[in-house]
This record gives sequence, structure tokens and C-alpha cells, in this order.
Amino acid sequence: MAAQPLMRIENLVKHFHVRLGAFGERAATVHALDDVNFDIFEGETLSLVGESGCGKSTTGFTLLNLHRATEGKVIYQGKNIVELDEKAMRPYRRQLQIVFQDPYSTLNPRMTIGEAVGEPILFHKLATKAELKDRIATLLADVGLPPRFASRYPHELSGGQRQRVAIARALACQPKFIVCDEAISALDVSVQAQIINLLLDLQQKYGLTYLFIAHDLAVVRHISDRVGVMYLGRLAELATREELFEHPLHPYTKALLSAVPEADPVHERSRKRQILQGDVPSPLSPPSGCRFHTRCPIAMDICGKVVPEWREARPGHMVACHAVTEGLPG
Amino acid sequence: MLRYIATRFVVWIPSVLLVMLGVYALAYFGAGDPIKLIFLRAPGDVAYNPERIEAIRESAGLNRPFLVQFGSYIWNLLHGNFGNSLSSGRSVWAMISAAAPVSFKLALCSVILTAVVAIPLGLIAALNQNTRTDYAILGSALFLWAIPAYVAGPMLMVMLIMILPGSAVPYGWGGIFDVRIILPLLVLSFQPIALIVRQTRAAVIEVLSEDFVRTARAKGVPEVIVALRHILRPVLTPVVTQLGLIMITIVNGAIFVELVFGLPGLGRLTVQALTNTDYPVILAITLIGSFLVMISNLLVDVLYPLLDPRANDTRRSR
Amino acid sequence: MSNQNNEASASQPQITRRNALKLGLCTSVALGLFGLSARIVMAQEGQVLKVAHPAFNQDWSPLRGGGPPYRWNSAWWASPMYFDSKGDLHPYVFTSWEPAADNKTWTFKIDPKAVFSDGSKITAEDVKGSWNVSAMPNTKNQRADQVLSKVAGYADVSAGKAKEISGIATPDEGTVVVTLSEADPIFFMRLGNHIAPITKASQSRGEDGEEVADWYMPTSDAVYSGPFKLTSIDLDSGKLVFEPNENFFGPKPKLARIEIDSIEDNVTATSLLKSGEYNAHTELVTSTIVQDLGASFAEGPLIPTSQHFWFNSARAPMDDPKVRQALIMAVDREGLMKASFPDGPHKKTDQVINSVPGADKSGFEPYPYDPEGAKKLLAESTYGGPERLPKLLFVGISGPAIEAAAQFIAEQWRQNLGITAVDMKPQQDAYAGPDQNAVQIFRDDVGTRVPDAVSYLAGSIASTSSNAQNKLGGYKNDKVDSLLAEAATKSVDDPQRVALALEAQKAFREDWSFIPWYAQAMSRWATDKVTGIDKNLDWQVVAPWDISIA
Amino acid sequence: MSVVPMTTTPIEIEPPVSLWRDAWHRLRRNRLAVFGLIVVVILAFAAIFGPYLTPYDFLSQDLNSRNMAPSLSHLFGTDDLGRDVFSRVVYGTRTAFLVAIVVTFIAVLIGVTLGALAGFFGGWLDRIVMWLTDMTMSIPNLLLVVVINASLKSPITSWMESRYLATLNPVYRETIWVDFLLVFGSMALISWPPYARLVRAQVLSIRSRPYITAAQALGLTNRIILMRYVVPNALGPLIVAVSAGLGTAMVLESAFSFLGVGVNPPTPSWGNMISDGLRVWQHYPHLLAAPAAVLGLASVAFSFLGDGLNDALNPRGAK
Amino acid sequence: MMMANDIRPEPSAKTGERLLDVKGLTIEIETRNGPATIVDGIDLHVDKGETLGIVGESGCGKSLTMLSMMRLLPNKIKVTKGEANFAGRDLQKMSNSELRKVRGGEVGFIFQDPMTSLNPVMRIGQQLAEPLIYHRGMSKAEARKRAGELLKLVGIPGAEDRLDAYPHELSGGMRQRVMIAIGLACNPQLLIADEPTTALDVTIQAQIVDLVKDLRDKLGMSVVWITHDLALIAGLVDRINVLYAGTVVEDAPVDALFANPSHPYTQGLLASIPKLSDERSARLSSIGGTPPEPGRRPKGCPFAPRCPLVEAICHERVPTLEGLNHDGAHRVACFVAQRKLEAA
Repeated sequence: MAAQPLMRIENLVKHFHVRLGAFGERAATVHALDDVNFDIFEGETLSLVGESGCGKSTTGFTLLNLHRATEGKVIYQGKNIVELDEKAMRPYRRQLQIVFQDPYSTLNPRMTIGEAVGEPILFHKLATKAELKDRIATLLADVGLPPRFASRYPHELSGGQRQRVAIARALACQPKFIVCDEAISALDVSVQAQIINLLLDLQQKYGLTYLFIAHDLAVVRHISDRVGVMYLGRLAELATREELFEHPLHPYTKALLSAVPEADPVHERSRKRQILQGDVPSPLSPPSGCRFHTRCPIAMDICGKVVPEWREARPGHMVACHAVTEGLPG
Repeated sequence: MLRYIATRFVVWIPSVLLVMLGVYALAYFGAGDPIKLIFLRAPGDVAYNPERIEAIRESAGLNRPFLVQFGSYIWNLLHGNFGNSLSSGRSVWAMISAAAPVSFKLALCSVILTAVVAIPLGLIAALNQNTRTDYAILGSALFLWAIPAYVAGPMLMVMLIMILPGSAVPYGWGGIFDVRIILPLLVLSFQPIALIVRQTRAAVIEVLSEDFVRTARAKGVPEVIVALRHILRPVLTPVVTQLGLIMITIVNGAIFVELVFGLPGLGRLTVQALTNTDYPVILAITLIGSFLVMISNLLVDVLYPLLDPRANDTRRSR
Repeated sequence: MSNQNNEASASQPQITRRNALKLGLCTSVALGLFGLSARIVMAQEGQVLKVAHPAFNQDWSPLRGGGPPYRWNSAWWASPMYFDSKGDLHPYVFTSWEPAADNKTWTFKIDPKAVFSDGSKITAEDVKGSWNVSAMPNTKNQRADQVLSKVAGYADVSAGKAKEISGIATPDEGTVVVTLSEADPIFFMRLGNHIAPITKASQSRGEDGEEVADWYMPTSDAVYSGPFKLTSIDLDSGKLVFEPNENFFGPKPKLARIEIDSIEDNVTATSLLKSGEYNAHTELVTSTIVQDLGASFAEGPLIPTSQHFWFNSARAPMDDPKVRQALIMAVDREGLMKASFPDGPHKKTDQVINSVPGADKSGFEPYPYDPEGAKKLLAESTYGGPERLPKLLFVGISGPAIEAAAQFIAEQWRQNLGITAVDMKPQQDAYAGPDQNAVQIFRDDVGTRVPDAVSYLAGSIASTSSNAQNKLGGYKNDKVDSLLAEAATKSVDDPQRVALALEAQKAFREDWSFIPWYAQAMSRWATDKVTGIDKNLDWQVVAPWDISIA
Repeated sequence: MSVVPMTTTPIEIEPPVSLWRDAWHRLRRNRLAVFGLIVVVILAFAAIFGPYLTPYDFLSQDLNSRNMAPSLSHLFGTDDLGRDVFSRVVYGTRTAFLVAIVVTFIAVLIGVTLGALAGFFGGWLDRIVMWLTDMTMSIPNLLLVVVINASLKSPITSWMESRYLATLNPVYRETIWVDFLLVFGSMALISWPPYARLVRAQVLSIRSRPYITAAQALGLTNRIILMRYVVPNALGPLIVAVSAGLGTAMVLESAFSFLGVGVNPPTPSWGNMISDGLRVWQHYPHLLAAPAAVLGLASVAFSFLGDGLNDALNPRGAK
Repeated sequence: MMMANDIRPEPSAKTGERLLDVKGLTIEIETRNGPATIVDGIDLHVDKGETLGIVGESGCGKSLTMLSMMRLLPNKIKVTKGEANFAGRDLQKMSNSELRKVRGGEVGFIFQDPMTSLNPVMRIGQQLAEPLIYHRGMSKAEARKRAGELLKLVGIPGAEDRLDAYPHELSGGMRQRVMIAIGLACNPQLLIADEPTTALDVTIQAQIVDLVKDLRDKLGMSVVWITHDLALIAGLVDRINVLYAGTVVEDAPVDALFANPSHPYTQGLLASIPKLSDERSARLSSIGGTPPEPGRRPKGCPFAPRCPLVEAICHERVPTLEGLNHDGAHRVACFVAQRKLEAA
């Protein structure tokens, strides 16, 4: 793995200010993202997992500057891109792309597939008008769609086909980096597999870097090089795939892994699962200290008071937990 | 909530002042000279006497500059003095306070009648979607929608006079519990009823496809209860909102109904004031009308969280 | 069994609710029926004249001198003298009127029996005070000028410079002496109406000399002088009730009550008259009135009032006499009547005046209907034809008959002259202001309250008249003015008075300034059953005490 | 190179269908909407060509055949000046369409501009526009129209007159359009708030759609997003509102004509004819029935068409 | 083969008494191109005490079958043929009031999205009390008391206080627990769970699965669990029916299905699930193409256009569900699989 990261995320914080109550009389802050640090290396697939509301999608949006970060830095090609205004950001937009969860709602229903895919090409002047048709056909072929789909509208396509279009549109920018925000969650199992295969193929072909945001651990394990686990706006653990799945350190990671069902009835019936009690607290008033301590089976006194340090417990294995003693000096 | 109401009120004041200034300016610069109007309506055998007209103008303070007049008007208003009507010399406040309750009672009864008639009809139509019942209800609603009040009013009235001679003539005002009120109330409510029937129907059809209706049925809840508790209840929120907005329709429609049925309400006063270019009265009506609309909007806003428990917790970004 | 039912229903809340609903429904139906029958049950306590009134008037002060309420002034106020339907003058409050030789000073004697409704005497001070308050600028009496303008000192009061008309003297309780600023042989006739009614001055006039607000209301303990007194008035629902004045000094009224209800819509009013609910109307003009209520409802004698379309000669294209002439000659006035009043009661007229002595043989040559000649004249005018004519604007198009007439005229112009740019407004109000000049054609009536051609013409074509000033665009013809001024000085029985007036009218003809329309009939506006409802020139019942219902 | 081998091609039967054509298909299946559409088309035809096709001139009077009942020679009878009511109703269609189009056009122009600005830029602009909207809606309609008419018409008309006399330019001669512009301008002035609200709500809702975020992620400029994403998607509901608004404007005109502030005679308008007919309907019911029925039909037709368009353009549940 | 710690007795130990027996049920939807068949003559059954898993991709008709059988779907969707017997009575022939007694009384439901499936403007307690009032004839007070107990049963902390809460005041997991409590309120013989965990997070999903499992064992009812996630129900159900385009393509005991998937669709489905225990492979095996839309079902086997093993006959005739000769309980609707096994 290259030592120099493609993107470095430092102390990223994102708070949303909202008004509550029937008359909007109460102001409140959603702590969507707090003090998140990680690197993304060129050519890798880094996955972020966690339950809904944990901030994994917010991370994706914030580091692409689609949400303006409250604090922190996202350093890409030596520039802190979260500080850039929309105009200065534009050249980076081309290189940093995103594929969303619901392909239908992310395609303009009034534009044909060809227009949708061709628009970024023309806008970023990646091809002339004359070349456009061929370019669109190539892109559609890349994602496994016949060229005649160019004249269709999104509503005529199936879910899997739409997601292919969304990928083609992202590819049209010739990006270096793609955030896949729950890109396969809305698809049926058999189609999911097609898209996963497509993503892996494209990564090989174009040397793409993925930030893969998902909640399905099986898929994440299948596709990732490294995996980060998020809980309530903070990173709980980050390690290579093997490391994380073989030696999970954080109690939340352990619970998460334990909750995943296996397609094996015998194993499923026999295994003892560790089931977390209770619900995820509201991001409007996150618990003090370690945010997981309210549900943690091994919570200690300190957990409610002190925010655990984000540290390297084993080589390349980052974790934030008071109970993990590995890698501590002494 | 009180703060919210206060805020709305504070925002309303400058806007109504601006509107009144606009109306005042239009009346002052554009419309005819009210004093002349009163005197020139006299038939031709009257000698032209400009001196007399000027004397009246002066004693009424109508020869002062525009802003001074408007300022003194507002100043008087703040002291609870709405001034006197130019055409009759009566106190505007007396005229308004006599007329407003009539319109208000009429509008309130119309809203109640609309709610009582239209919501059940809309519900029945939606529950029998695309059947004869549905078409009958929708068809009647459309018929009511297509007949303007000023056509329906006179026709119904004359028919009643002809069919039931000696019965209470549906003309004039005898209080809201007087039989004479039935016809104007009906005519006033025709269009609101048509509107609410259609909206309730649409809202119910939307709710019908909601999962929780299926849940209610899956629980084995009797259809009547499903219709009333699970379908109608959630529909009430948007419909009540519509009822609030319909106040505006009713206030506008009241003009015709009051004219046709001789009801001494604000609508008739408006037309009278307009034909007489009686701007103290016009301004007072503008103020009252704007106030009523503001209040009914406010009422809807305040009622909303009471009807929909979700409203208290949903985020509003106003 | 019913017991069981009750118990069962008591234990089931839904059924109770349904019962409650039923009960409510029954109650409302019962109430409705009761309300309906309540009207039928109401007893007749003598003859009641039920009048439909076309406006919700907020001001019923008898001092207004005009407007729909004025039509009922004779019911509750006594005038100095009164004209009967034949035009003969009768004593009323004043028993005698004597001019001095120069026609400048008049002496009037008050009937010693004349009393107000509280039994107090009508005094000379009351007459003077009533006339003073009528003249005050804030009183807004539209026609005070017509009665009092020639009284010495009136101008100062009406201009706000004085509070007492200097020309009125009260040597004793029963005598009023009036000094005029100029000779007026018909001054006594000007008093035969209710324009400046005689009120109890202590009630109607405040200390500042202005009219006391709402002084005439029963709630102000007002006293009245007419055969009836106002017993209740509700301005907001537009209902008035008059009952006989026991102390009235004239004949005892036959009616037990007069009820006036405001009913603005003519179709409704017609239906109510037809159904017998009401038996009279203040003023009802509809195009189907004959079909609705029979010819006798609206018929009546012609009166000295007429309706015409007046040209504003100050306004282009009316500034060109040829255009005016062409416009007049292009209109078939037979058709005009057919379009507006095919079934009467009004009659076509060719001249300004009608129904006054001299009107029938005036020597006024009717304007011809000559489309070809009109076309030629228009072509000869400075505008050269219909294309370059500015738009012609009618105002005062406020009723169905007037609208029909205006549309007929417009259509005649379109067909005969090719003029298409014509527009008509319902109200002239908006044009009474500074922008009055935008209007070329005013529809309005002219007339007189006295059977006198001079007064008639002075109010319609003399340059001082409101009509000349406002409708004819400041019309001024020196010949007309001097002839009328001379005629006004002649006494009533002097044939020169009429002759000079007719001369003035002939001079006016040559200015081609109006389209003559119709001579107005005084409609009864009462059903056949009502008798004794003859009216004077103010559309007031001449002898309200005579009204009865068969 | 195709990365994923397609085992088989998806079944394709229908040719590509654009959303508009799809909506058209849905509209065609809605019987009521088709009825509405047919009526509207017939009325529009009557408005454009009707006056050239009617057997009588709508102005020519025949005082010998006044108030005639409907017959073969006069389909809807004649009025009190012996004019053919059918011809007048047909010409009234032209007036009604003119009114409806002028009023709706101005109202939409004001409403869309303000609503789009408010929705897209938000902040204080939004607050001002919403304040303006609420304010306009809180003034009694009639009052505003009458006051504006009474105040502005005569000054403008006399200004036109003076311009005409000074320049003899025929542009200033015909003041009928000033009439239209003022009566209908003032009607438009009370009709725009619903459009502004609708467009604002649309823009706000479209702005929060994922495809806008997607477009931003592509780096597209605000202008492109507005023109290619927001506007086309807000168009559907606007078309629906405009369709319903056309009917409402026609009814509004007739209401104002009833009160005497509409189109001036002798130009026939349904409202004029209705208010004239109301005076004599007991004797000559056809004089009221003909214009009232046509107005009712038009109002219902536009309402059907609006409902149909609503279903066709916003297919909930339709895939 | 049996595991010692398997709580459930073997399916074969069941009474075998049919609780629900659906035969040849055909469901059509009215579209603008006329009626389209969504479910074509489906056969399935649930025995007393048995837990059946129904698996399929979206649009295969798995929920439709269960819901339209109970007439819980809009008028546009209608059962046109076939019968559905519940405890010996045909649901299709029942009057509305009879059916109403079955719904919520004898058959409980849990739906996919607890947010939309609960009435947003009614308190939890009222919603929970409804089936008790209408099926058990309880008074409001009794029903409320029982509702509190039910909430406790489904593991909602502070159950009594939650009775007055509105659905939006609860978390997703809690809402689904409320749904379960409603479904179980009248001790139904059959609980139909329609993708009850799809809208939930992994950890909550595990809670819900465990809860249903516990309650089933405690109350001894039959369960139909509809899902698209084979892994999820692996440890939960006794038997699985795999649906494709409105037909059952494979019906097998859970162990047999995972051990020996016979229909090419089932095989493809299993193969396309990434497993935690798998190594990262270059690519997953997947099924190409997309399922047919309703009304556009191909002639012959509906899976034929996507089937890797397709033969000429598959395009001609529709295969029926046949028992495999080595195991009558394992049935499959595929010419190729049947022939292969016969040959074996």
C-alpha cells in the first residue's frame, strides 16, 4: 500500500443546526460527525459500516464538500478541499465522484440516459460534441448496458440498470475517487451481486479508489481492503479487512459481527449470538464520554466520562475504546 | 407558542399598514373627489356652487397633504377612532361593529356546515371510489362548483318565494338562528363544500394506500371504525388546514351572498363603500379583512400540532 | 320493551350518540317549521304599507335633499306648502305667502294649528333654524341651493363664512319674512317641497350651528311634523317603521303603519311584490316590469324631468360641432325608445324640457335621423371620418334600460358612421374627479321641482348650472344665458317668461350638444291594491294620509 | 469491452417513451380529463374562429325580434336588443379566453418569478416574497380589484387620450386594451400568490431531491442546475395549476362583471351576459342559461383537465 | 445431523396438520393494459406449529399472496382463481365479517415498515387495544391493562408509560416490537411476518428475529416469515419456499435447501450472497438479467430467460412443483433438476 494517502481526513466535524417543535421554537444541534480521522490510500477500497444515523453517509457527503464541514480538514492533492468555494471546488468535483443509494431519485426524470451521462462530459470538456456519442456508448458498455439505452428515460429502466447508469455517469468524469453511498443497498440480492462485480471490475480497469459506505457486513467484507466501523458520529474502529473480521477489538464491532446472519441453518441454529440491548441514542444529545457506553456490555466508569482516544492498538489497526489494552504503553 | 403568535402579529402590523397606505394612496390620487361625488349626484337643476364644495372639503380636512391625512388617520386609528363615513357621516366603527358579527357568524356557520357536510361526503366517495356513489357525490360537487353564488343565490331565492308564498322571505338578517339564514348559508357553502369534498376524497384515497390502514384491517378492526378512526383522523389535519384557507374563499363569496340576500355584513358594506368611494370605510374593511385572514391562518397553524401529534417533533425550517 | 331499548342504548355509547343526532335533527326541523309558520301567524293590526327600498341607506336625515330616503320625506315631515299631482299649490305649514312688489321680499304666515308630534307649536324660529342648518356646508344637503340660493346671506352660510342666513327674519312666532338677493317671482313655488324641511330647530341644530348627528332617530326623542312618525330604525338591516302621528295637524292617516325594508336586488323585490309580500317600492325600474307586475304598477303622469345624453363639448372629438351633429343625426331615436322603454311608461322627447307650461308648443325642431347626412358631416369634420376619431366614452350607464340605450346608440354609430371605438362605464363617479374630461357622453336627467320652463332650463343649459359645468363640459352660450336671465325676472303669468325660455332652448339646439331621450313618467311603484299614492315632483307621496290598501 | 456478460437481453417490447408522452397516454385514459380537453379545445376553437363562423354579427341589433326564445334561426335566442345570443356567447368565449390567458399569464409571470427566486435563493429574499404573498392574500380580493380599477383607469385612459390627440398615433386610440390590461392586471395582481407558493414549494422540494445533490456532485453550476434540473421538473405541477387557473380566471371575470367591474359593454363577456340575464331570467331563461351553462362547462372542463393533468404528470404509485 | 442444542424439534415431528393451505391461487392486477397476472396458481401450505420461510426477490409476489389472500390489498389487485383454506375454511368464500374475525384474531400480521404501518395519530395503547376490543370483547380498561402486558412481553422497557406514546416517539426497533405485540395480541394460530426486519439495522434485526423466535416457542403458533434475505431466516424457519415471478420454484426443509439447492434460481440466489466466511474473491456469481414484469411473463418456465441451464423444453412448458424422488418433502419446479435427480 502506498505510504502517501490519496486523501487525508483530519478532525472532521459536521453539525447540523435544526429547529424543533411545531413552531420551530427550539434550536438544536445534530452531532452527525465528531472528530473523525482517517486516510484513504490510492487504489484501495475503504468501507465504512455502521447502523443508520451513525454518520457514515455524512462522512461521504462532507468529504466531497457536498455538506460543508463544521470543522476539520479533508486534504486532497495537498489542498484542504472543505475550504474551497463551489467555483474552486469544480476541478476537484470531476475527480471525486459519488454513487448514491437510490439510483432512481438521483437521476433527473426529465433527462434521457444519454443526456445524463453526456452532461458531465460536455461540462468538464472531456470530449467534443462529435466524440460524445461514442464516449457515451463506451461508458454504457463499461457498465454493461447496450448503447441504445442512451435514448431512454430513467423510469423505463430496472433498478439494477439505473444503478449502472449512475455508475456510468460517475465514470464519465474520469474520476480518481468514488464514494459509493449505500450504492447496492436498495437492490435485490442477485442484482446486488452484479453491481458488486461491476464495481470491482471497474476498479481494476481504471485504478479507482472507493469509499464504500454500507451496512451489510458480508458485502463489505467481500469488497473492502480496509474497513472502518462508525457509531453515532464517531469512528469506533478501523483496520484491514482480515484484521477487523478476525480480531475485532471494539465491543461494538464484535456485536455487529455477531448480529450478521449466516446463510447456514445449522450454524445459525447453534451459534450463540451476542445481542445488543436498547437503541442507538439520539444524535441530538449524544452520550458523554464513549458514545457506545450506554449499550456496551463491558462499560466501565471511565467510559461515561472520558472520550476514548483514537489510537493504533495493533499495526494499522485503529480503535477508540478504554477497554482495549492492546498496544498501550506498559 | 405565545411567542410565535406574538411574532406573527408583529409581522402582520407593518404589512397591513403598507396595504392601507397603498389603498389610501389609490383612493387619494386616483378615485374621484368624494365630496364632489356626493353633490354631483344631484340632478341637473342644481346650480354649480364650487364655494360650497370647497367649504365642505375644508371642514372635513380633505384639503391637507396626502401624508398628513394618512398620518392623522392612523393616529386616530391608534386611539380607537376609525373616523366617520364620508357618505353617511356615521361612525365607521359603528358600521363595522354592526357588520362584522354578521359576516363572522355567517362565515363560521359556513365553515361548520362545510365541515359537517363535505368531510363525510368526501369520505364516502373515496371509500366507494369509482362506483356510482362516488360519481354521484363527485358530480354534485362539480355542479355546485360550476354554479357561481351570484347565479345560485337569486335563482334559489326567487324559486322559494314562488314555491312557498308566505314563508319566511329569505331576505334580510334576523340573527344566525333565523330561518332566513338557511338559504344564504347554503349558497355561501356551495363552493367550499365542493372544494372540501374533492380534497377530502383525494386525501382519503391517499391515506387508503397507507400501510397503517392495512394494519388496522389486519387487526380485524370493523370497517366503520377503520374509516372513522384510521382513515378520517389522519385526513383531518390537511382538511382542517384547507378549511382555514377556505375562510378566504368564504370572505370573498360573502360579498355576493350578502348582496343577493340583503345581509348587513362586511361584504355589503364593502360594495357600498366602494360605490361611494368612502375611504374611511374601505380602509377599515381592509384592516378587518386582513386581520381576519391573518387570524384564520394563525388558527390553522396553531391547530395543526393539536391535530397532528407528529408536528410537535418534526423539524421545521422556517 | 321501550325500557329495555333504553337500557341497551344507554350501555352502548354509539347508539346514544345516534339518538342524540336524531334528536338534534328533529329539533332543527321543528324549529325550521316553526320559523316558517311564525310569519304566517303574525296578525294584521290594521293596514300596513310594506315598502321595498332599493338601497341600504345609512343616512335617513331629512336634511339631505336627495337620495332614495328623500322619497319618503313627505311621510314624516310637513313642508311649507305642497303641490298636488295636478301641479296646484296648497297651503301646509304656511297658510299664506305674499311677495312685495319687487318680488324681493316675501312674507309667510304659519298655520297656528301646526304642531310637532309632541304637541308643541311649529314656530318661525323652527323654520329659520331648519333653513339655516340646511345651508350649513357639513349638512350635505344636495338641493338646498335650489330652494334657498336666492335668499340674501345664503352664500355666506353655505361657504362656511356665517351661521345665520341674514335674509330671514322672524317678526313674530307665526311669521317668516324672507329677503332675496335678487327678484324671484317664483320663490314661493320653490318652497312647495321637502328639500329644506321644517324641523324642530332645537333638535336638529346643535350649538355650533351644525346638524346634530342622528337627531332624527326615535332614540333621540325626535319630534316630527308629518302625518307619520318614525318609530323604529335599524340601519344595519335596513328596516324602518313609521306609525301615525297622533298630533298631526292635518287629516288623520288611513294606514296603521308604513314598513320600509331595504331590498337591493330588483328581481327579489319584484318577486316579493308579485307574491303580495310587499305592496310598494321606492323606485323600481326593470325591463320586464310590465310583464312582472302589470302596466298599472309603473304608470303615472309625465313630470318635468327628462333623460338625455349630454355631449362634453370641451372634449375631443366633441369640440367639433360637425362631429356632434353627425353623432346626433346618426341615431334613430324611435329605435332608442324601442330599445330602452318599449312598453313605457316613459315617452320619447325631442327637446330639453317637458311637462312644463310651453313645452308642448315650443317650436323646437326635432333633430333629424339622417345617416347619410351624418356620414357626410363626419367626413367634413376636422377628423375626416371614423378612423381618426378618439374613443367615445359613455358614463352613467347604471341600469338595464340605460345600458340598452347606450348600446343602441353605439350600434347606430357603428352601422351608420363606422365608429367602433366606443366604451361605456357603469358609474360616472370615477369620472367626477379631475379626470372628468376623459368622458365625452354623460347620461343624466334634468328637470325642475316647479312647473316652470325657466327654472328647468336654468338648471340644465344655463352656464351656471351643474349640468352645463359638469356634463356639458363648461357649456356657455351667451345668448342662452341672457335670454334665461331675462325670463327669470318675468312674473309667472307673464307670457314673455315662457317665450324667452323657449327662445333660449332654440338657441341651445343649434349647438348640437345632446341626444334627447325620454320624458319621465312619475311611476306609482305600488300594486293595484294601494290607493292614494299620487306623487309630487320629488317622487314623494303628495298626501301620505290618503294612502290606503284595498 | 463489456465487463459483465449479459446472460440474456432484457425483454423489450415498447419503444422508448418520454415522460411527457407517458403523461399523454395516462391523460388519454382518464375519461373525465379527455372530456375536459375536448371541451377546452372546442372552446378555444370558438374563441379563435368562432366570431368568423357565427351566422350573425354579435353586435347587430334587430329591435323587431327582441328576447326571442331559442329557435333554429337563433340557436340560443335573442337578447333585449334583438342580438343573437349564440353569436354573443361565441364571442364571449374569445373574451373569456383573452381574460383567462392575460390574467393567468401575468399571474404566472409574477408568481413564478417571485416563487422561483424565493425558493432558490431562500434567506431574506424568501422572507420578503412570502411576506408579500401573505399580504396580498390577506386583502379582500374585490376591494383590491375595484380600488385599482377605480383609481388607475381614468388617469391612464385620459393620458392615452392626450397622447392620441398630441400624436394622432393610433396606438393610443384604442383604449379597450387598457381596460383589459387594468381589469385583468388587477385580477392578476390578486391571482399570483398561489403560483408563487406552488413554485416556491416545488423549487424547495426539488432542491432537496437527490438528483440535485447528484448534479452538484458532478460539479455543475447553479445556472445549469436551475435550467436543466429544477425548471423542467417544476413544470408539471405548474401546468396543472395553470390549467385550473385558466378556469378560475374565467369565473373570476364573470364575478367582477356581475359587480360591474369587468369588461364593458357592448363587448360580450359571459359575466356581462349572466348579470344581464339574471335580471330577466324568469321571463327569458335562455338569456341566463346560455352563458351560465357555457361558463359552468368551461369551469368544469378546466377543472377536469387540471385534475387529469395532475394525475398524468404526478403519477403516484405508477412505476 | 441434529444438533444437541437445537431448541426446535425436527419439522417431521410436527403433527402435519394443515393450518393454511393455498391451492392454485391466481392474483391479477388491473393495469392500463388490462389485467396482468402477478401470481399464477401458487400452491403453498403451513402446518400447525410450523415456521415457513417465503423467499424471493422484490416483485415476485411473496407478500402479495399472503395479503391478497386476506383481502388486505387495494381493489386493483384481486384473487381470480384458487382457494386458500385456513383451519379448514376457505378464506376466499368467507363473508367480510367472518374474515374480519380471522384477521387479527386467528392470524396476526407484522409488516415491513413499522413507521408507516402504525397509525401516526393514534397512541400506541389504543392501537394495541383495538384487536383486544374487537376480537376478545374487552372493555377499554381491560384492553389497556392487557396492552401493557403485551408491551412487556415484547420487551419494551417501561411498558406502562409507553402506552400513551405516539409511534413517532419510539425508535424503529421499539416500533417493530409494538407491531409484534399487535400481531400477537389475540394469541393467533398463525403469525404472518412480512419482511419485518428489512427497514431495521443489523443489531436491531437480530433483536427482532430472536424475539419472534422466543415468542413462537412460548406461544406455539405457526409463523410465515416473508423475506428476501435467505441468510436471515436460516436459523429461524423449518421449511422454505422459494418464489420466482409468482410461482413457487422450490419447496424444501431448511437444511435440505441450503445443503442441496436444486432449482437453478435457488442456486444462483445462494451463490450471489457474499458470506462472511468467504475469502475475498474476484467476483461473485450472479444471475444475469432481471425478473419479468407482471403481464410480461414469458411462455414456459418464467426463469428460462435468465437460466444458465436452459433447455428447449423450458421455453415451451411450465414445470410443475414435483417431489424429488429421494426426498418427498423437497420439491422443485424445474425440468432439468427433476431429470438430473431422476437420473441420479
